[in-house]
Amino acid sequence: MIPLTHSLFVGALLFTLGAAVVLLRRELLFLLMGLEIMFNGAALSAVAAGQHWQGAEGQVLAIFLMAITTAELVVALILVWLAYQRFQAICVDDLVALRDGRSEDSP
Amino acid sequence: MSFGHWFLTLGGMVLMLGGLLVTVAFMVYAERRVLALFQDRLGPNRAGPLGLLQPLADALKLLTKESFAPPFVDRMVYELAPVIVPLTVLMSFAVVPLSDAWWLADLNVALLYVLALSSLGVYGIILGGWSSNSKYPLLGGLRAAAQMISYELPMGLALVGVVMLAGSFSLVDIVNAQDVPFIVLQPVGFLVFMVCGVAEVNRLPFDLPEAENELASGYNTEYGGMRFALFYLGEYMGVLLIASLVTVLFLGGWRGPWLPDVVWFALKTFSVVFLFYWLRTSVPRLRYDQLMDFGWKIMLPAALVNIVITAVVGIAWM
Amino acid sequence: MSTWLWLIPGSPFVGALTIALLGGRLPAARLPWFACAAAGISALTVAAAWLGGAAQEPLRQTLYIWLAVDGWQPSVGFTLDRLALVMVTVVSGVGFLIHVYSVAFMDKEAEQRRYYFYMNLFLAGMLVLVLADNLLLLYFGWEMVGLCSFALIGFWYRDPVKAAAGRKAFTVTRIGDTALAIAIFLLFVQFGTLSFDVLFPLGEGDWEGATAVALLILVGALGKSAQLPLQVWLPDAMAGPSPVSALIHAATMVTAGVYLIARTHPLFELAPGVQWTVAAIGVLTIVYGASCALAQHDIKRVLAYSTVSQIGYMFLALGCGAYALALFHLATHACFKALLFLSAGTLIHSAGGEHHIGRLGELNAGSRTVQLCFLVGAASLAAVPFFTAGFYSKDAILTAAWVAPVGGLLWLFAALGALLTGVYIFRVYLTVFHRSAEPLLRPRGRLPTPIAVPLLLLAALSLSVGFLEFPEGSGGPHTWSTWLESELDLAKHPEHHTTRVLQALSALMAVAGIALAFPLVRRERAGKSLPWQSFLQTGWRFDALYARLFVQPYHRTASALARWVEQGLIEAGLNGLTRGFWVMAAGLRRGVEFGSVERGLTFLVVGLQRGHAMLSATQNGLLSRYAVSVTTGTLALLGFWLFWPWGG
Amino acid sequence: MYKLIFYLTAVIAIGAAGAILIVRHPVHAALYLIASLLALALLFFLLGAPLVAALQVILYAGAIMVLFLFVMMVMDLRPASNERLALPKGWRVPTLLVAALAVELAVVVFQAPLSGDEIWVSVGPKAVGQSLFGTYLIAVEVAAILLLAALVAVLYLSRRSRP
Repeated sequence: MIPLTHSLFVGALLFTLGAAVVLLRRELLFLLMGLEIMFNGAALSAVAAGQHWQGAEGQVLAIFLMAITTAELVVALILVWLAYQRFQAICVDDLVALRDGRSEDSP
Repeated sequence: MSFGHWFLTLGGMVLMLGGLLVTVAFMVYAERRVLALFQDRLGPNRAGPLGLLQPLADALKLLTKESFAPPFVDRMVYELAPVIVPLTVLMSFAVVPLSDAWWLADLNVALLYVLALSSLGVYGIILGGWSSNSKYPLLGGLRAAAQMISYELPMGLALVGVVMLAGSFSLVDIVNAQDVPFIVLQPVGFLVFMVCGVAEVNRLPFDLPEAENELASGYNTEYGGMRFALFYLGEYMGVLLIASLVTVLFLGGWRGPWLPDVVWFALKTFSVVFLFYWLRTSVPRLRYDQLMDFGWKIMLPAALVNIVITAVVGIAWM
Repeated sequence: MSTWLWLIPGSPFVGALTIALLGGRLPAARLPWFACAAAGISALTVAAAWLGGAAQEPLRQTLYIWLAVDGWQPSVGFTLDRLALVMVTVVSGVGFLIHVYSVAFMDKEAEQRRYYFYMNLFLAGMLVLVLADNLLLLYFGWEMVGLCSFALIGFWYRDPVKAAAGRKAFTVTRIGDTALAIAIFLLFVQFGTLSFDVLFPLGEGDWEGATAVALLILVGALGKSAQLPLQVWLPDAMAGPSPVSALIHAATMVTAGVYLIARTHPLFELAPGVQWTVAAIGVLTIVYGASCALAQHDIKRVLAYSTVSQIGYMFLALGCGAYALALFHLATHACFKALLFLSAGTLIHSAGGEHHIGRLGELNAGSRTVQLCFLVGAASLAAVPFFTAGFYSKDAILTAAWVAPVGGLLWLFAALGALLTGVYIFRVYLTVFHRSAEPLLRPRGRLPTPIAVPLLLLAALSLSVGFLEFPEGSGGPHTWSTWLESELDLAKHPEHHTTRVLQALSALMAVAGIALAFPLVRRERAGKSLPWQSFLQTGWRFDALYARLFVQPYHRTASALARWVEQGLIEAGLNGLTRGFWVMAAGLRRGVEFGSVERGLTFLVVGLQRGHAMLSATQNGLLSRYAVSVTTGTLALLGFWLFWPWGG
Repeated sequence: MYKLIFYLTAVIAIGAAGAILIVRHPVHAALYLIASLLALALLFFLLGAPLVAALQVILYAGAIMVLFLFVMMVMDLRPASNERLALPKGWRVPTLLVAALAVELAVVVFQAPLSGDEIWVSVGPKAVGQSLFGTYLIAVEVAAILLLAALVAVLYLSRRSRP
């Protein structure tokens, strides 16, 4: 019915959009959402490919992706919350403790 | 798919929608009368014979009220939120089999579909509370979010026992598998599901998101007119949905002797609805921390233990 | 009977879980008895297994398949053959007695719940280890035992020294555990299974990997059993409560290595070199442990070094192919060492926590019963001929060692160890119990029953177990080794008259050792110390050696990296380079006005500065920038794969 | 009809994901994300994977996004008056990168010799379950450990009193 290529393309497009969100937005919550979109693009590709070969493997992979995202997200969310509580930071630009201390003035 | 099939499906949807709206209207009436009975008073009895036209009057009143949105709300979300609750519940009814032959869809993941939609329903409440941009609704929305997450889990787990016994997610298959109603084989599952169901539709004693006397009606404080009516409609349809799910999953659905299938289904469903009324009159509201403790420390372990016992007994049986 | 096999490790395991989860609900006074009951059920099940025919026919039970992946099906299954039966009997029996002893010993202690939780879990882990029918489950028990020993040695973790002792035990045994894990991986890669039943017939073929695997298993066993060179944790492990010391040293953890080698002995027989190494390490450890024990002042450290040395005998037996004798010594050692530890613990307890043998002698706090028990234990340890269990087990090992390659040397070392054993243990006995001066403390009252019963029972066992196996050529019955013959090959013994001579010699050694203890004690009372006192007391300075070999270089490398590479090379080097160029450029500008040179140099300097800025920008702490770098890398890889080679 | 629904849903999924890039308020972004996720669930269903579709709704939309909203509500983020969404400093390189990524992925997808229409086969929950608890059992166990680790981490991070 639908060529596999089209499903894969939708997945790729979602992945790209997610990457764009991650790269272009600076709010922590937006970054997490961008990651979500990327994961989902990957999941769509997996499911589509799985259906192409008419096996359960694609769905299994998608389910594992969900488990991994869930684990990653709960930890990330609590970290966002802690960052907000401690540093009043909602943007990644406010969290620069890793910055090389001796080059504050560099462009 | 043929045109006839489409037509039938569409007709079924319209019938279901109309039927549900009428049923819900009379559920409200019935609740008021039953509550009155419990409290030794009369309840609405003026509009029409025995007050039977009361639902109509209520509906007219709500529809003709001014649709006023406060200026400080987040407009897009504020408009969207009330639609979500009745929408998700309505969609769930698509897979509920009323009788051997009457259902709109028989999915092989029907039970998951119902759970999925019930977990979406909470958005209406959360977003309604948030978009009102006002203190009490926000608190109501927060409570709803936490409550839903806490009670959805045991609710889903309580159903695992049923699925194990029936060997299918399809509601039709589940009813067909109930030579003995599952309430006998899964008493713990039934209890957990029932309690979580009450919590899912925010009915007493779990109505914290809209607790009148602490939060001034909670998430729907800033709503009025038709939008409020939608929330209201959603809540009562939710009660009906949970009742019919309990019927399908634990009480044997349409199955029963002598009477026609649909009558059995209705009888069972409305007995469960009556249970909801009864709960409302007799149980006081929980405190918030009690609610959370109850969900995580009693319901969840009970559901898990139920699964283990079902599995072990099931293996031993086979 | 097979269906109840799971109860042996299961009962203490359930006990531990119950104590951990519901222990708060139990009344505090009941908790110890509950733990005892859990250990007791396990011991009773073992007794039932004896009666139920486990001594004739191995019992098996597979609880469930852990995972089933492509033909690999590691099960949670137990096998109770004769080898396991010996171990299980020792472990559950002695473990149960120690639990009972703990009831009275620990009754004043806070946090008993934690204590009994770990005790029960320890017992469960050891029983799983012994009963496991495959290497994976064995490793599971192995790690469980390691974890619990860490927690129990550091039981009084508020004292930094004791907590450090726990950490040390954990770290050192970890070396062995890692080696064992690698051995298990190798076996799995080679044979695709870890089940003993399948593995060991396969292992009897010709397999060149056997040496490596056997060596790795040996390292694993060395770690757990505290043999040279991984013995350093054991003396420090005395930081734990005395019943823990008894449990770790007598019945359980340290014997795990012996059991492991006995269980995997077909592998060692494929690698004779490694097997001889086992024996060599055994004899070295015997002499090492005995000589160190000679110089200790802390009564529990004497016993700890003595354990090191006694396990050396078991390794010697394993290395000579006398597996049954190793197990025999393991059983007798469990009895008399537990007895010694428990009586030492009682002594320390009634002296108010005093460990120093000299002061213990001055206080003279031990009652008659304790003295008697300690004497029985000491005699058995020193292998006093004819009466004691230690004599029968140790002498058999000595004669068996004679026939091994370079057996004479092995025998010589082992016999020297036997001599020293008598000296050190009777030095302690004489110092502690035989003071002529007026005692400071009068023994008070009777011992509490939970202490007295295990002590007397263990004393009786220490005297009687030996009669299961009479010396070679003595005409007495060889119940033990003939019974184990079906699973473990018989030991070879030298011909008749050599055996006789050897037996006489070793008996003489034991008596001579005891005799030597008298002048030694007299000398010490006169205030003279041994030659090399401090060398021996610090365990041949192994701790200092390891600190110098491993710990200090590690610290030094780390700090050197931080100072030289991070600060010196990267920071100072680059900064200095830039600054140098600046200075040079400025100097040139002032001094020599070569237009092109100056321009060139300025260009270089500015370039360097820009480069520095760009490099710094990669470390600006901005998450988005890092994400950009990651994406760039991904893109480059993807592009490489797509477009390279061109048109491909 | 089937094709129409599929492509319409795909457009919604992509459009909603794109909207996240430009909206200002996190809650609105979350709503768009939910829309995208739901559309994706429908796509899964249309591709013949009903179990993943249901799980997508239950897990992502029903649990994770509720958690998201919960965090946002607790943080009580309000849009800072009517400012235009300013492009962050240094937007050129990332934009370029994203464009390159899109091109490369498109090349990957369309280069693959996978043309031709699919036969529609629904792989039901039973098959997926048997695959999960048969062939991929180890992975399931590992995932369980991962989730446990996440649970422990979150409990640790959210302790009230920290020393």
